[in-house]
Amino acid sequence: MRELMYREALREALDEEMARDPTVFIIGEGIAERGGSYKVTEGLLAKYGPKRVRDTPIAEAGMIGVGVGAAIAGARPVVEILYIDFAMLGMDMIVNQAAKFRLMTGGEGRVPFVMRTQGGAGGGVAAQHSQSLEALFYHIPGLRVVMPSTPADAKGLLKYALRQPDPVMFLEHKHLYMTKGMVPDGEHIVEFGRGVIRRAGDDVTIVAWSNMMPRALEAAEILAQQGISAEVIDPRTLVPLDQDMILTSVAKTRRAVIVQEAVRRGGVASDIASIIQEQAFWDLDAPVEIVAGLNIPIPFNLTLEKASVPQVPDIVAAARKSLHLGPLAQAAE
Amino acid sequence: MRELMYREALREALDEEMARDPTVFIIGEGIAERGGSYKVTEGLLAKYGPKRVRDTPIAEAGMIGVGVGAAIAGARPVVEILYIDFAMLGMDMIVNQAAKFRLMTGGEGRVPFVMRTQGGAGGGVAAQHSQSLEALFYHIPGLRVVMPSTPADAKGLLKYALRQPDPVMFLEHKHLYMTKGMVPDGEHIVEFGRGVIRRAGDDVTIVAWSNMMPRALEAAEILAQQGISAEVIDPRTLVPLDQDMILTSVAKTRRAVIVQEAVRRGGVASDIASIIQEQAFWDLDAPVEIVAGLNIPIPFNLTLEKASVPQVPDIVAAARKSLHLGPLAQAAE
Amino acid sequence: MIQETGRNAPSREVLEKIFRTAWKIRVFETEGIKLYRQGLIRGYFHPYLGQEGIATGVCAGLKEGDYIASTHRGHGHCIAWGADVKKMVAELLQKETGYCKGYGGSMHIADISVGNLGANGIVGAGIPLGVGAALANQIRGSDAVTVTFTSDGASNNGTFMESLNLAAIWDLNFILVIENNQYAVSTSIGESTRETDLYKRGTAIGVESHLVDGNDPVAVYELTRQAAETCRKGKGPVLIEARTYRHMGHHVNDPGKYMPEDKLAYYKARDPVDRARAAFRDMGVATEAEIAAIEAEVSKEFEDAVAFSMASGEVTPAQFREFAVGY
Amino acid sequence: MIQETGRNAPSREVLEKIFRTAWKIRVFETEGIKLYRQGLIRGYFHPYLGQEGIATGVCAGLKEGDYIASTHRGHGHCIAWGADVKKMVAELLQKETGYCKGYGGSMHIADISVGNLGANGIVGAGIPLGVGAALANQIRGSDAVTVTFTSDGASNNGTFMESLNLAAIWDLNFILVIENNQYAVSTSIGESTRETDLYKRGTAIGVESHLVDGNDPVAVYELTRQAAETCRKGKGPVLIEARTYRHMGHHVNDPGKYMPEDKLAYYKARDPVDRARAAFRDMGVATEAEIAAIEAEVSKEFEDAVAFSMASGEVTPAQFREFAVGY
Ligand SMILES: Cc1ncc(C[n+]2csc(CCOP(=O)(O)OP(=O)(O)O)c2C)c(N)n1
Ligand SMILES: Cc1ncc(C[n+]2csc(CCOP(=O)(O)OP(=O)(O)O)c2C)c(N)n1
Ligand SMILES: [Mg+2]
Ligand SMILES: [Mg+2]
Repeated sequence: MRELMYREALREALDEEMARDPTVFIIGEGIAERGGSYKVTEGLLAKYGPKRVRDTPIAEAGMIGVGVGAAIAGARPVVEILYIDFAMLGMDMIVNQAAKFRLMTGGEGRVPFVMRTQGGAGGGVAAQHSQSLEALFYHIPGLRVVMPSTPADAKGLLKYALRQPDPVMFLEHKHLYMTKGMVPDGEHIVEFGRGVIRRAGDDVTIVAWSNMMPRALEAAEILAQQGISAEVIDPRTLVPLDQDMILTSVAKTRRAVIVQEAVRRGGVASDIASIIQEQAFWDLDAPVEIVAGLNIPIPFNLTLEKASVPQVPDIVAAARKSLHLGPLAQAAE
Repeated sequence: MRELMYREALREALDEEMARDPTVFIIGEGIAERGGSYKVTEGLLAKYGPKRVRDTPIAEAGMIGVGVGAAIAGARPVVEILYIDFAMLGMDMIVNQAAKFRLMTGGEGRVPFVMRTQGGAGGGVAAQHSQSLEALFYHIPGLRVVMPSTPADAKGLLKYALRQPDPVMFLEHKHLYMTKGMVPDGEHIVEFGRGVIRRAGDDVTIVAWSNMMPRALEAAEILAQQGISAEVIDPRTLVPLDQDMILTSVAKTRRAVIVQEAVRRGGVASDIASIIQEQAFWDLDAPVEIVAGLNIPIPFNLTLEKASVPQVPDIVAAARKSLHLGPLAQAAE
Repeated sequence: MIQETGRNAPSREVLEKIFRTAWKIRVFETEGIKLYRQGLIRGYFHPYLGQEGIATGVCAGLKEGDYIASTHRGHGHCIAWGADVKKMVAELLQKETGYCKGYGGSMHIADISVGNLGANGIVGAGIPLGVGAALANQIRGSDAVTVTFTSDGASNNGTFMESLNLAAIWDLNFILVIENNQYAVSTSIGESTRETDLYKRGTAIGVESHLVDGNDPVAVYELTRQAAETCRKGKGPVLIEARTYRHMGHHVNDPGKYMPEDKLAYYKARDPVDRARAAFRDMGVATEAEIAAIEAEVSKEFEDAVAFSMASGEVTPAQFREFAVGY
Repeated sequence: MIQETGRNAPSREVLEKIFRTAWKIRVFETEGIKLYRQGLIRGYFHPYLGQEGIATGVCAGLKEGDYIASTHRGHGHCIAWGADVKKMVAELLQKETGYCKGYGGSMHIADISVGNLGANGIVGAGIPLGVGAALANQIRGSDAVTVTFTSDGASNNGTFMESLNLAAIWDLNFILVIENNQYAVSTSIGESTRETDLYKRGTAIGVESHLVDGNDPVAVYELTRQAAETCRKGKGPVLIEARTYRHMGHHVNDPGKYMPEDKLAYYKARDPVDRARAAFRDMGVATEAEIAAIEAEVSKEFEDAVAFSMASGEVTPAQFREFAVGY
């Protein structure tokens, strides 16, 4: 085990997979010489050369489409889109081509395509550079949606993604690149569809992913100080989703809080809530609580930016609410 | 009151609004001389001339963007996109421009933009011409999402849309254009955010929209023959959503079934279910049932196409399930 | 400048192939339309009638191991690329023996095993996909060439320039063939752009670009052969605009009233199938009997394909639901 | 062919305006960067330093009632279009007195009331938006001209050709100005396309297209004036490629190491602000005292703007939550 930054873990995954499979290649804006805006691809140009690590013009639709075409033709593209917001320019290629090719060819054609991008609010980059758009991909059958919250998962899931036959939306978070965590030595692979219990507990189940995971853990710590034992689940991949892990936990705790940075309306949290209430209705002692972003684009002003996405006290409050407890008088906040 | 086809009702709305407001104009593929693929715009070129009714090249991103720009500059564009699937080409303009402009300008800028398009499966037009993608727009704050199921609503809602300050995704269904219904004479406007109870009942609430509404009503009829009284609600607009009407009904029936043609995973039905369980948890005697499309793109084969979207018996079965009843031995099906 | 036929005549073998292919497309579309009108084929059916010279000439100019990507009007490309007519008809008839087991239909026939990336329901989408295949081949050190067939309508869509530019900066083995049939449904090319010489767009971004008579399959063949050579020398991509005209409306149910009769007559007088036949006869020194034999063979092949398809079953909803698990 | 300055010198009034504007942008960016380095400005800040000649010349060539749409590097366009520096600084400082009440920031400053459609965080997005404004004006019978400022980077994005083509087929009063500063972040234009004469793309679709020295504000002004006239005669759109170079990296925190020193020196020697000053002095016969007075005024205006902004409040979370209701 070594301590790595999230971005270093991603780089290791790319490096190892490029070494293993000569058809893995990377395209994106400023990813070659400059090493990427978040330095994930630093050093790969020198190691694998300009054929396999190449810069593109500003052409998101084109580069996503080219990635999909290369994947159909049997290569293993990693397309890096600087901000998830810009993936909107390539939605046709994602929704109508990548996601549908397998069905349209009766199962013969596969699209082993990986799109890496990052989302989330932070630093005043404003409405067009701050979105959490996983729900858009989540709704399109045929896509895999991956949202690692730790360096170890970032590495293990990316390596798994590069061995998958289907298109993967690999969604990172701008706040996580510099966070650190232990990463196992040697070949480290994390399969899709298997969540992880980040903290065990009995009173309430908290489901969170990506940058909401550190906040959920902080909230759990505060709740513990208040005598509430929260079980914190990180699904790691949203498609496929580890429903079993969530339902098993809810059967025990009888309460669930889903936390997402994305806006409340029509987010993935709603879908998870709909599954829990459908599958575990008789287990529940309280409505599934959703902690989510406000239904509005992210403002530039930093105070308002913060007000638009879930913070630790919001998670604590929701957990308490699901336990039919009011806010604790000023307590841990 | 006169009986009109859905497409005639839409045409009347456009005609009346173009007569009323000289800044209303329409652009789209084949909408001028040819009158549109579904004949909605027939006759408007002759009446309003080529400045206000114009054909475009195949340039969805461009025409949506141009519509958004014209709206920002104070005109009232109606952009017709032939299939909702093709709107994916213009997602940047919808998500990053139209939906965000108001917030980004601190409320000063408005985008009175209407995009008309149609979705849904039918007739073997296959995976890239059959999607129900309302959930993608539903999740983006700033957009209004309208899904009329009757000619009267098609007219009234489109007229309202053309007086709104915000971008409207006006989503029609390919199966509805030739359906008929009574439309009030004279100025007929339907406000956003107000659902309608299409059939009153006491035992179970069925929420459905667009092309699922006729099926929900058929299901309600069958349920009635089985002694089950279903209340059928058509929200008509998904954003804004008439939560009050749904919650009031559920408080009465204590059961809800949400029906959508879109795929199950991450659809609008999940969000409505999440709202019901959150707001009316203690009212519910059973989990909210969701009847939705399979999580897979729509196949070409007509039998499989049919198998991939909800049919009347599926709705009946879900309603019975919510009443803790098994399927009726062959009964009404 | 329009490329002319016949400086050095192609081999008899090529001429025979060109004729057989053009005729096969003609039969497929003519008979297919009958099946459509009988209600046996559903969904969209965009006939390739009148454009046969392009698919035929282009594919004859490529090699095994090369790739193609196609359009919504894709039957001709598949046939010219050597597709099994049985599996094509079966697909149109929604059968499990079809190329896509009936999941795809006319607009989605593909066959990755032979480098056919597939038809496409989204106008213009085949361009980046084709560039992607070319990129994959460059990366794995293959000298395979990828052709994307595209359309005048697609040339006004953003993906056109965006993707061609990527192919250019990366010197890919990519040939973009615009089938300029001068209409996008009922909208004429002159309404869609001021500059109807579409190949000039390639020139503007430094891509070698040509205009060819799309109704002259031999000229198309020659030009494609040269373009493929250019690519394999590392000097790609190449843009080819092939001027042509449909013989009927946009799809089976479009009467095509907007197509002026004299213009239609002009192009029908330059029928690409007739020209393929004439080239085989004149340059290839083929007898009428040989020609008739090929025509009969092709007709028989289609009849067999229909019989085969009719006898085939469909994927069942239960199988479909199983396929959907984990999707 | 590069347009040359000075056939008929502009009026003194115009020359003064050009100089004042260019200088105002220079001060705004120079001082803004200081505020950024002090941590007072957050998010992205893409300085317009070195490119002042373009916004200055273009806006001087337009009329009241015309429209502009801008880019992520938008401060210069706003200022040249007459924006209130107070409200600009307040916006960058996240204040409720800013153009967007602090909701937008550097990349989203807009002022619809004067036809400024706004900066944009999505490269290339301003092009269809500008075409849309031009369309709105055509429909309401206005002869207003809309200018979209765009960038070399955007020219490789699909929206560029797609939108310009729409403007062309509809003969819109639309001027597309490519600020070709030869880089998209660290990627040079030569890596992004084979044909670095970007104006040729307009020619390829039948649009009147020009190349101009973007560091020569008077030449830019002349050309824009003519282009606007062309538009108002119903002969639009017009494409203008203005060649220029940044004086520093892509954004405040980019050291811009990839920019070769000799090339930077070449462009700095042709500094657009110096040239605006020289033109005012030489062609406009302005004294050093007049020039100094303008410079002092502008500096004062900026200082006042900072003081005003510092004294302003911010929108509160409660107000924000209220704004979000019904969103
Ligand atoms: C992106 C997109 N927009 C619109 C359509 C609907 N559509 C199908 S074919 C067609 C016309 C295509 O014309 P062209 O590209 O010239 O090809 P042709 O039909 O002439 O072969 C249109 C508009 C589509 N399939 N995809
Ligand atoms: C569609 C899109 N892709 C990528 C980016 C990230 N980005 C911001 S500015 C920039 C470079 C822009 O270069 P250019 O278009 O030439 O404008 P310049 O910065 O030189 O003014 C990039 C890649 C973006 N904002 N939008
Ligand atoms: Mg065409
Ligand atoms: Mg640039």
